[in-house]
Amino acid sequence: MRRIFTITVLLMMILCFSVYAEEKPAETPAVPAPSVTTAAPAATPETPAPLKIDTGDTAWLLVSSAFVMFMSLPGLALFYGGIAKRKDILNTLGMTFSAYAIVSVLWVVYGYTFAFNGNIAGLIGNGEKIMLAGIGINSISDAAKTIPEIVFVMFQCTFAAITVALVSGSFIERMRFSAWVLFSILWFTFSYVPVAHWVWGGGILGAMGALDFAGGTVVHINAGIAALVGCIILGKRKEATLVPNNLPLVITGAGMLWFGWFGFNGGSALASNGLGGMAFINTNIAAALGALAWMFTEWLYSKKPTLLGLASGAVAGLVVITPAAGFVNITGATVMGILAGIIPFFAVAVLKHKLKYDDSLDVFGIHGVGGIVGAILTGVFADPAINEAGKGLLYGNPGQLMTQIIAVAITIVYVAVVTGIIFMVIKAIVGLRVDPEEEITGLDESQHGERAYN
Amino acid sequence: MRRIFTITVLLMMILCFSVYAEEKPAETPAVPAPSVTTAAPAATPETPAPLKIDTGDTAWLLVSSAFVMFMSLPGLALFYGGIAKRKDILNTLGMTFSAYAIVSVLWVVYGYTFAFNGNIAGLIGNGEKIMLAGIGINSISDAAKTIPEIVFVMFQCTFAAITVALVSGSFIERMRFSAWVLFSILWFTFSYVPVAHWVWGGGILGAMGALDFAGGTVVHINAGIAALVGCIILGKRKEATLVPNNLPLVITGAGMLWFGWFGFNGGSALASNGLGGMAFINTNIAAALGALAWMFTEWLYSKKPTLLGLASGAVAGLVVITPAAGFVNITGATVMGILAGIIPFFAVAVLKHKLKYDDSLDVFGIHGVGGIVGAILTGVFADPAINEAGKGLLYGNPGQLMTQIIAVAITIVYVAVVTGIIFMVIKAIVGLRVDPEEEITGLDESQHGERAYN
Amino acid sequence: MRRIFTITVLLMMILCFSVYAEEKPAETPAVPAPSVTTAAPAATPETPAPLKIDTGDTAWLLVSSAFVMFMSLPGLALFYGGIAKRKDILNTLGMTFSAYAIVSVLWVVYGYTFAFNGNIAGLIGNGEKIMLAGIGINSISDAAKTIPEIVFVMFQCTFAAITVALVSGSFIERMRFSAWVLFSILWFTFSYVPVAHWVWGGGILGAMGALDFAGGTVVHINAGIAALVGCIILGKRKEATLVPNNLPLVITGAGMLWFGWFGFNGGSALASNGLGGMAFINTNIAAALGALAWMFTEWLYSKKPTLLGLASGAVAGLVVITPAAGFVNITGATVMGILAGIIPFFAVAVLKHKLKYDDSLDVFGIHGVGGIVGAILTGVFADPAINEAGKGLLYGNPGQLMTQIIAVAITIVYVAVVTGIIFMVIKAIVGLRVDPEEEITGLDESQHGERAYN
Amino acid sequence: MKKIEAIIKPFKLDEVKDALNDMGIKGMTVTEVKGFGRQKGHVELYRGAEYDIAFLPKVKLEIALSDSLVEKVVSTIQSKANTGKIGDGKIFVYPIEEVIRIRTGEKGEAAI
Amino acid sequence: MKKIEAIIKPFKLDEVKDALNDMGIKGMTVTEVKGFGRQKGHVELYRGAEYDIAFLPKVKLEIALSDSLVEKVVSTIQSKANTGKIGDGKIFVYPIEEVIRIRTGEKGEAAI
Amino acid sequence: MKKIEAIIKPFKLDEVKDALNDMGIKGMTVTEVKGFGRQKGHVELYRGAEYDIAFLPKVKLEIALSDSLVEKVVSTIQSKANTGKIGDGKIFVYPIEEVIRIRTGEKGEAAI
Ligand SMILES: Nc1ncnc2c1ncn2[C@@H]1O[C@H](COP(=O)(O)OP(=O)(O)O)[C@@H](O)[C@H]1O
Ligand SMILES: Nc1ncnc2c1ncn2[C@@H]1O[C@H](COP(=O)(O)OP(=O)(O)O)[C@@H](O)[C@H]1O
Ligand SMILES: Nc1ncnc2c1ncn2[C@@H]1O[C@H](COP(=O)(O)OP(=O)(O)O)[C@@H](O)[C@H]1O
Repeated sequence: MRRIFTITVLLMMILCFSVYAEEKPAETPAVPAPSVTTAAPAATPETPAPLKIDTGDTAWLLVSSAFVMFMSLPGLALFYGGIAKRKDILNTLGMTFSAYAIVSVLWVVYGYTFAFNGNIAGLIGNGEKIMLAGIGINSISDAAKTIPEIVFVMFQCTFAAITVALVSGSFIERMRFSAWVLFSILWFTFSYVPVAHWVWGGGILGAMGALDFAGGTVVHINAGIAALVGCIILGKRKEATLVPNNLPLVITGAGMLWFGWFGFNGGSALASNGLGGMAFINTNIAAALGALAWMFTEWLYSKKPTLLGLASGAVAGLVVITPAAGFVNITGATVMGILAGIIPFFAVAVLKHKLKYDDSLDVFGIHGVGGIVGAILTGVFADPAINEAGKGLLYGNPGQLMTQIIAVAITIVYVAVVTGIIFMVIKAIVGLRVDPEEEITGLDESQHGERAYN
Repeated sequence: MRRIFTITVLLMMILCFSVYAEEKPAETPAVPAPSVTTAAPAATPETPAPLKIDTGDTAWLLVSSAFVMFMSLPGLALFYGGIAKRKDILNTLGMTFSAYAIVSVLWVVYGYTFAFNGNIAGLIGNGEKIMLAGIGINSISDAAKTIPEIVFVMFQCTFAAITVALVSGSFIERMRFSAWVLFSILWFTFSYVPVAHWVWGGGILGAMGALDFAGGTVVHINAGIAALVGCIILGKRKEATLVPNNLPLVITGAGMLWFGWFGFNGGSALASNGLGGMAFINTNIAAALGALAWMFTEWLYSKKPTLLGLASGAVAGLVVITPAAGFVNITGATVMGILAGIIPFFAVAVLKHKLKYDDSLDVFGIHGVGGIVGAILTGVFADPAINEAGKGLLYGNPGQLMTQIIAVAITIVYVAVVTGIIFMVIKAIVGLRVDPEEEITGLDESQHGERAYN
Repeated sequence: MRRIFTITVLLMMILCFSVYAEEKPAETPAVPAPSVTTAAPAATPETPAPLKIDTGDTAWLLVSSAFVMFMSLPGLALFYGGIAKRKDILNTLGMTFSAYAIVSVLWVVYGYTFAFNGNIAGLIGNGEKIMLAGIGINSISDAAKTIPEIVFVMFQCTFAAITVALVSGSFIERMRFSAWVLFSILWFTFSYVPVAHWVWGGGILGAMGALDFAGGTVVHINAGIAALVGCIILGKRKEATLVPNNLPLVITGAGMLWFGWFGFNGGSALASNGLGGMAFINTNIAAALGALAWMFTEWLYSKKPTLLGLASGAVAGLVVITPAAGFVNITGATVMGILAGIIPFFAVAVLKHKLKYDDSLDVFGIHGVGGIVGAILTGVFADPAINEAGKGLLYGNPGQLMTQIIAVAITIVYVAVVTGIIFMVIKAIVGLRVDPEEEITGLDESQHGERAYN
Repeated sequence: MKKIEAIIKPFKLDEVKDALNDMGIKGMTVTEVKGFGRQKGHVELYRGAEYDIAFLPKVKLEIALSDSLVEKVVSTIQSKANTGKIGDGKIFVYPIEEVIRIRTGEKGEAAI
Repeated sequence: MKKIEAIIKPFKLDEVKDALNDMGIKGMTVTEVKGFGRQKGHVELYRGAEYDIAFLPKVKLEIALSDSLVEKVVSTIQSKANTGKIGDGKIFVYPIEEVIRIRTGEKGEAAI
Repeated sequence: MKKIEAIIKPFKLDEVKDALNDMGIKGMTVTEVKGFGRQKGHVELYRGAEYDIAFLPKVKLEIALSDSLVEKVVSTIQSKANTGKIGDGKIFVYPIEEVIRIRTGEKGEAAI
């Protein structure tokens, strides 16, 4: 009861604040333009200035927003839920579901404005657009010059939501549901929003030239490191085994993620053009090669090609290509896809067991490691013929590689520290883990009073 | 056998009629323009007259049509099927599947023309475009000035289909399959088509200024009232309990509904623009808040936050925002979303048990009650800054609220009467319920000779 | 081990070759334009020459590519996997998954260029664009004049992938996984690529005027004949029965196929216009009537309307309308849809048992027979008012029907021979079937070491 | 002590359980089984081909109890599970040599 | 009367059932079980980590019958379920004290 | 020979199996069952309405063994499956008249 109360009060406060904010007249139409480094605007040089809404670009971004939403629900939910144990699948689904819902609200209330509006010392946006104050149906943001700002808000919302949901995979089968709800709120606020601002919202990492087309750093490293730190603090499960309760649902979820990722990466061109197409096909080939490389590695290393391996490799390929999708050419994507099926495989099959942390669904091994590999290789393969905003080592710019490494390092340190603190706070308020008996009986019964299959 | 015969004859007649109709030369290119009240045209003031197809708007409407189709199959089918009992899941899936198929045919044959073409006494359209006579690939309807009419026909088709499918949730686990097939045909014809005409096709409700952006009245009240009346006439199930056989499928279905609803509401702008974007983000936040509000209400009221609750709340939020999505601002959507998680919860958890009707999947509690709440609140929150076509109580127009209430009331009375009559007719022709023993053994075996899981 | 080695070497060779090819400077920007017979360009006469990227058309094709990908994963995977036996579902999913991944790679490496670039003796394209050499983000192909070529490459990639995956349904529950991997590579190379070139890439069948809007011949006849020949060579299963392990997943898959098919057929207009809309609505009504006609046929013929029947009929309707979607009017689509629910039903329920081949999931009965019916009826119903590129028997052009029949015949003969040879080669290298005991225990355990449900 | 084993129709389970509970039977164990007997199975039709489903879903109840209760329990089950239609099932009575309650180690009738 | 309980490999079920049916056995009850014995389970590999699946799927057949039939039924099952490979399973014979047919209340051999 | 039948809590299965294995028990058969007893079931709440789930998931172990082993096996199961909480389950001992190994046709103790 105390828990519910705490949570409710928190949410209420946020909502009151936001309604208050909305009352203020939107007297600042001319928002200081954030100097985004996303490739998109640079990539459509034919449309220089007029800031006119293009229906084709808008259509693609509307669709991309829906696609990325679909990645969370039901995509990621099924991918994670299917791998969970039979007695914990609902709780696993519930973590993604609740995270998507919570972030959807908070993004509109204060996330967007602090991530994308204005720039205070390179560290965070300002609060002018709390509750989307001042954004009308014809507003256009400098970050995306041919689509309504409201569409850009929505598109970015889905990125924030899935990032939080991704983290959950590492905590399942032991974390209290109330602790997860609190985590979603706090981690979104103190980890996602700042990092998104740093890379895409005009903050320090973007300013220093770090390339991140669709979220290698903002989404995957961010989530992967939080997953690692969190699962270490949480501690091991009583039964730290991976026994997928429903592999067909895992494959379904993986297919949905792949599908949605076309919006994730393709939509990050912020326009319906050749760059979007390039990001799209790079995404497809990297996922395909990630799946095949993982499958063959497994076939050699552990004798059989598993379906879980195919699915895991595809996701790893998608993760690795994310920061690079709109920067590299097809050869770059090919190499990155193959590595995506090999490096995360060993992170998961060997490294994890050596280091003995219990990352239930390998969020760190796939998203953390994959995100780091992707971010660094973007600095190697970025081809200015694809996108003039990015020029990597292979095209004569070794500095880009350095920049990438520094940006990755800063993100890792920040996220690790923030996640650690957040876990301490949650532990103090509602506690982190369910009772051992509840854990053995399964979280579906203890946390939700339901059973998955009847 | 007699049943099958009846059904076949009915369908044959419809088809013959339609083919006959097609023979007629399409001599009336200048169709009297229905004066639609949907917001879209008004919302894109930059495109005044030329009736030119815009590829971006067309792309968005093609996609939206696909999205709304996806809401029925597999979305709604899974949402409903997963909550049904293990022995009745296939029949439940089959009701949605058959409804979608039947309506897809009838809409083209006569539904579109009677709903959207012409206007006889404000009550019904005319038969000029039976079997889409006269609609070429370059035709444009006045109802949607920047997209091919054929795309508008398709988009509206998916709305008609899902409305019929929605009703089925109230009848499952006891209704004969042949009765359902008949119901789909009759109820589509005598309830959906007229109400769609009244609100969107130039009929009385639209003319009196009732606002319904994407179908609060046409879809949800319509379906919800039919569900209530129908389940009362059908009578209680032998085992009137709700024991979801597969909650992961329920979550999957809910996620698909949420995803598809972006096309449902966002596409109802009939253009790829800021209004579509506004409807999109309003949809997302209302669904998110519906889910969270239902979850917290349940957490307080019955101790545990269930997954079925999260999913039900999300759907309730989607229902409530439907009539308002392109009229209200984000604050309006926020309030509506929260109420969507609370009012339908009590309708379902308290009211239903008090009134003792057996609405198997709470179609009335969620769609009926949610639709009414949404329609009325649209009259409160409609913000002319979002859409000049709608101005609610809060913006100084109390008359709008009255109009909404009257439109809701007329719809309720009409649908209730028509549904009652249709049930009497079906009872006379094929009978309504399966035998009690078949009901206990499950409808999958008796109606379809199949089992869901082997 | 030997098997893995063979496969790895094969893939490596392909990749090396491709990287080598990429090194060559892209000195041939002016590619000889293939004279495609796809209807699209002809259908948008307003856009004659300028070869300018249209954002709306691009958006629709990006989305369509994603939709067709979704048809494979998870769509077809679930449709097939759900019908498979409980002990073979993962292997069935894995065949689709691996085929999609393999073809995604090979298409980029050499498939696209040999299918669509240049024309050697009407039989095959040339190798100029191996590894997409010379295709930049602003390149435009003559085959699709308003979208980036890279998007056209991606769109066509998804067609190639699903065609290979379709074949697998005939081989499940007995084929070695390594044999399937080899089959995917070889059959894609020697059957899909040439046939695609003949029909769409400027080759002989297109040149002689054969109509195939979205792949009746290229996709469905191609896959259906390969399925028939293959399953005869493979031989019968030990337990040649059809006991769907999870019908809700079958319905889910069917719904996803239907949804994705809007991109398959609608996207084949290669533009976001009325023709795309026409193809879309034709697709919907044919699927709906296929489902209903199959259901009623079954209801009369074998007493009960099954869910598997509804789903099978819908797929049959989709198959039959595929070559015709952008050529016929709504009456044509209506007739074709009804026949789609009847002819394949008898192919599957009667013919198969008479001829005693063991086509596990009726790929020949549905895709082969349906594709042939569709291709031929396109020659009957093609209406020049819909698309001036096609004029059928009913509109005074009996020659078109002849052309269709000849094109079908050529394809059947070619595919049958090539598939036969490929099977002989595979048999020699890795063997075709698993051991009898492995077959009885299930392929999930023997081929992948996994179980679907735990 | 005896063990009573009853094979009944699944939809009768709740009724039987409640009746036994009312007469003071404190425990039982239930298993989902498939039955083959005089009652014929049904036919499933997939794509026009018939499959005989020979086995029908049944529920097996197992109750350990003292000898004195056997008759009463048998007659209760028999009356409650009875529908008069073929396939109602059987009741079997077996001897048990020993019963132990795991929690306490109690033996014999005290353990039931 | 006796009860014969046979643990067999699942894919042998149909063959055994048909053979028993042919020799006039009118009823039986079947349960899906998991067996642990000399036959080793298999290893499943998820993300590079091995999981021993110790238990193998088996099917349990239960047949109540008169004493005179026991021998014939046992030998039929033994010959039909036999593959010669480890893990073929066991047959157990138990005493039954009473059998009642729920539908009619018949007792003893008449009830089988 | 005897048959020991133990109804235990599912999460204790591995522990009990390993202990029996260690003491040389070479085979057993396991069935998923639902138990009804002193331990109360739980309540599930769907859309505000309560559903009593009376039956709890349990696991049934069946072990055929020679008379001499009975005592040791019973006490091993009892100690390993014990949590001290209500619902730990029961152990039943039954007589077996005959055991046959299907693969070899061996009978009696040799077949176990
Ligand atoms: N000899 C038997 N041994 C074990 N179980 C039996 C036997 N005969 C019947 N049964 C079980 O009892 C169920 C009902 O038997 P059946 O012959 O169909 O009807 P009835 O009990 O009305 O005669 C069967 O489905 C089967 O589970
Ligand atoms: N002592 C036993 N008690 C009960 N069931 C047993 C026993 N021993 C074996 N079984 C059952 O018989 C099956 C086959 O036994 P196993 O030892 O693997 O092979 P085999 O019967 O060929 O010697 C096991 O999987 C188990 O279900
Ligand atoms: N008389 C009985 N006959 C058969 N099984 C029983 C009986 N009593 C209990 N059981 C089984 O034992 C399990 C545990 O019994 P319960 O009364 O809940 O706790 P305890 O064994 O601790 O007294 C039950 O769930 C049921 O499966």
